Amino acid sequence: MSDLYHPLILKHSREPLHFHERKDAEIILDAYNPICGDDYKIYLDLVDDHLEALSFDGYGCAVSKASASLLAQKLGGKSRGEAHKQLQRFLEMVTGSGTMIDEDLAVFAMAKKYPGRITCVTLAWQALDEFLSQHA
Amino acid sequence: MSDLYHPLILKHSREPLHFHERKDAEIILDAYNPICGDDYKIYLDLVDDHLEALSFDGYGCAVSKASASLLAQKLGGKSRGEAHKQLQRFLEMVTGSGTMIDEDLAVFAMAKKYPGRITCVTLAWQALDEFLSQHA
Amino acid sequence: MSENLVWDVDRIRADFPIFDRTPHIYLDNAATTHKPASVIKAITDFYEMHNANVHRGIYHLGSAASQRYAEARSTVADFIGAQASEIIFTAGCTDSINLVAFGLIDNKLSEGDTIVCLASEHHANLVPWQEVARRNNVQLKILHLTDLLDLDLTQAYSFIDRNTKLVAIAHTSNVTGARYPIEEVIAHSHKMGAMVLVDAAQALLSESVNVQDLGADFLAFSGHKMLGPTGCGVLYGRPEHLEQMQAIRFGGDMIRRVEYDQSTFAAAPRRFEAGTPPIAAVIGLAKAVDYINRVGVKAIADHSKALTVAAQELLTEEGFAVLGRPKHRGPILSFSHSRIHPHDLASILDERGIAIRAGHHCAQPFLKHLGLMATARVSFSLYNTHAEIESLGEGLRHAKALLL
Amino acid sequence: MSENLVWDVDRIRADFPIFDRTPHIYLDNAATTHKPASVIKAITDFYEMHNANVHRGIYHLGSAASQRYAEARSTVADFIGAQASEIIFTAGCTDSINLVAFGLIDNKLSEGDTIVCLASEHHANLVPWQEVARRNNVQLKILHLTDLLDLDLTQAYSFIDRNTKLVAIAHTSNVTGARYPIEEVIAHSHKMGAMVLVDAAQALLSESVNVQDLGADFLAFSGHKMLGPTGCGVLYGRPEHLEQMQAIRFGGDMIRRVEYDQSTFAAAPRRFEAGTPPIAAVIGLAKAVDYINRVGVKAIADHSKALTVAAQELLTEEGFAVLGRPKHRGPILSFSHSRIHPHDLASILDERGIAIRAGHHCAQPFLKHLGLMATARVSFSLYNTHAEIESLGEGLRHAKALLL
Ligand SMILES: Cc1ncc(COP(=O)(O)O)c(C=O)c1O
Ligand SMILES: Cc1ncc(COP(=O)(O)O)c(C=O)c1O
Repeated sequence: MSDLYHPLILKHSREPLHFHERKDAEIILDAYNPICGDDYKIYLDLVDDHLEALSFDGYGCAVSKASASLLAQKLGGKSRGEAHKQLQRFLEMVTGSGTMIDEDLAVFAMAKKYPGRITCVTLAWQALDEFLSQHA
Repeated sequence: MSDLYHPLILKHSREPLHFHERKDAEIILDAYNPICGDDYKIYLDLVDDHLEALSFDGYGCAVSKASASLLAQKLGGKSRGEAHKQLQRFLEMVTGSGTMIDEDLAVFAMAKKYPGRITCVTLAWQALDEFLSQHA
Repeated sequence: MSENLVWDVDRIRADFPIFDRTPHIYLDNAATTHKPASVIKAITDFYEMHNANVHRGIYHLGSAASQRYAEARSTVADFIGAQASEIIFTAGCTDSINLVAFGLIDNKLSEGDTIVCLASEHHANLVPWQEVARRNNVQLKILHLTDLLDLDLTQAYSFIDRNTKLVAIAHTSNVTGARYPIEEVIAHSHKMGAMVLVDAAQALLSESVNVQDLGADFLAFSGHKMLGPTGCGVLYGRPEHLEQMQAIRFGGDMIRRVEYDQSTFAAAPRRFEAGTPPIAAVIGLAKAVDYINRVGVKAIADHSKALTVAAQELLTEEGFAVLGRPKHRGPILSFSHSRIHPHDLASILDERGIAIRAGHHCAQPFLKHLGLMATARVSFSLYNTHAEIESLGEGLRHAKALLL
Repeated sequence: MSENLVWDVDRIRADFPIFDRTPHIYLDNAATTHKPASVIKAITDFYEMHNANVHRGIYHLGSAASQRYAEARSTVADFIGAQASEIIFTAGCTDSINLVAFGLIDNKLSEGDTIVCLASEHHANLVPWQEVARRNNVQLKILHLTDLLDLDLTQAYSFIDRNTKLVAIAHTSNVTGARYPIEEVIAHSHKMGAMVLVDAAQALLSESVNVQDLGADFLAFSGHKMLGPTGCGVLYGRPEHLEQMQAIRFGGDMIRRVEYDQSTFAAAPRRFEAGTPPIAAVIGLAKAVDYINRVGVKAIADHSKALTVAAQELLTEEGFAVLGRPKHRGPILSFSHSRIHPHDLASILDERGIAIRAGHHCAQPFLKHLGLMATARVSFSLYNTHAEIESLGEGLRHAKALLL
């Protein structure tokens, strides 16, 4: 068995959640990795300071797709502050030494062993982080 | 004793022959080495196809000065063809495998052991060679 | 070619220390090749015995370094049938192409001129021309490929016309491995009065290249893709072009006479080598050329070709689509699968110690034009084996089992 | 500083294999330094164990190479008190200066602007500015030195004015060894709205340099002059300048998105590193920095300084004229003799195994201005000894006996 390709990741990559285009979304974010070509759009509305109708579509590897799928699942409906806190904790776990309470997200901790794939794990999260940081 | 600083070379560098400026010379050649800054002018007239009133002045090391002095001494008054033949033989000896009949000039054969100084030995000769080749 | 008879791959592999020290299956030779012990030793020897700057030292170490550097130029020149004075050492293939773009073509363009690039060019042979075209307000025309991803000469002949100033074309595509009919393109371009720059980054281990036979105006390549060190590349240029080409980097060693208000510059190739060059890398590159000559370009090419053919069969059998069917191919194959992302494939193979490339191979617009964002790529060199291709097959089957 | 007590030069020398393999007295450290075993080993290890291209590989070797390359950037950044994102790896100091000249200043000049260069600048920090000035039809002003060949601040303050766009100045002159008062020049230049590029090629082993303390806008240097390999250099730039600076080399790795008709480029420092970088050299440079940090810049500087003082005494005693009497001096001395040509001196010393430099030191107009065509130059580093200076003395006496 592969460390990187945990069953949960494989499941989310085969059947991603909230995987659909939404051209009339209030906010559309680019999650693009020029090095590898992975290219997603993230769609959301800000309603009462909450991330509503969070979805994504685009093209990428199993890892980036599963990671975006889990982002949509876990952060959709959250308040801006709460979402930002969660995603920063996620980024810390993947790139640094943090840990994660959410069991599903903790699956991505092994990405640290695959430095070439960290950008796949963080792609969607970083795009949302950038947006939330700029519009805090 | 030094191999490069043969007594003849030292003599010619201390008291170079035909070492004087001649602004009204028919032909004035630049013998300049941009790498080290050695910078001579060679003066001559072409009279009946002979190299007349060959002299030089300028600034350079003992080796380049001695070599220019010997050039002036040995080639002055020679016919163009004869001068060209002699100087090409000299250049061959210094840079390749030729030998020299002229005992004085043969002293420069040891320059081969000092690749960093070959340009000093050939500076004046190459300038004259270039001129004679272009005006053959 | 049978590995056991003429080609003793084990002996070859023994020349490459990395296989001993870090065992792995390396199928990314188009990105960079591994280095034989003789090349590594040349670098070590330089620093341990011969270290000095070039061009300037009267003392023994200094003039010996200059001599080694000059000899390296001759070695590289001989290798491609050029004169030493036609060889410029650069920082790499990218640097070589940029030198032509900004040292020559940028000064030569006028209204109505065009530059022609092949659709599959590496960014290094596309983006500089975009920039030159933009600055001069001329058109950069992209010559698209056939459905087989080969170059259609008839189309090229009508595309390259009297307005074309320069044709920028790869000898061998780093994406598909296509070996393009550059001889014909060069002949036609010259008839039209256009210069041709050949990007030979992927060429020199897959066939013996002779600039005289090719007739190319410029040939650019990198040392690190031909068993040499990183940090140096080569630009060959025809002397009449080099004479006209202007320096784009200014400093020591490229000058003739410097005064405070103006300077004059040295002749080629020196004019284009400002500052201390990558001395050790250049000396290492010459050693790489010696090594290649000793083994023989043809033997290397034949071996790599046999592996490429075997890999192509394997990939097709396993349900992967190999990109393009060009008439001639170097030892490079790109491939894809409708339901497996190349990055995932590369990661899964990596867990089995197999290094392949996945991505856009610095040819974003080409892949996009083909409707792809990335492909997987394998590329072979002299030290690869048929056993490694079998391992690749196992890896592919494992990936399919995992991901499908 | 006493060699026997704090500074064990024999132990230092043992770190430099060249003294074992090719015994000689090396007094041309300003041209290039020798390399410690750890630097050579880092290069060997890279090729023997870690070889791969950077930025692109998903497989283990590839991402490890990228990581090493990134770590090297941090190591070098730390060394000069900068952030990693402010460090651009180039082909060398010359390349670094040219990048600022043509990537930034060339686009910023308008009528009436001036560029100021010190009279003693190396061609690498003079000729690019000449070229930029010529292209933009602005004036390149030369700030001449005092009779002691030092910089006169009062003069500099009136010379650098509100029209000055850029001041190009060496930290330490490679000709005289003068350590110029760049802090004051920078402070004044900033008041006038001018940027300052500091050529630190000769700086990093003679004092600890911190870009924050200095306040320099740009700092350029070469790896090979600070115990590192040939083939790589560094440009530090303040982030706000790097943001405005445009690429001058185009190709892979420096792009963000490439389409056939246009491209967008990556952020600094990546935007300025097109193509495969000199990976092994960069990794070697980081090892050189580690070595320097371990020995200590101050200890190296103190030792070199003591040798410089001793050499200056010796030269004066032997009747040679040492060029300049600047207030502060790095470990470099140029000298001349009315009746001994520097080349002859260098050759005669070479026959005794002593390597010194003779020539114009890539500062032709400066020497010419001083009425000289060439000087002899000695420059010291951590591995030189007082015994070597005694040998130099014997060599000088021998030369005088032969030539006078
Ligand atoms: C003061 C100074 N600036 C610039 C340079 C150029 O460095 P490089 O030749 O490594 O590009 C040198 C070295 O010769 C130097 O001494
Ligand atoms: C076809 C082609 N051209 C140009 C390049 C650029 O070479 P380098 O990165 O060594 O400058 C490459 C290598 O990536 C290539 O494959």
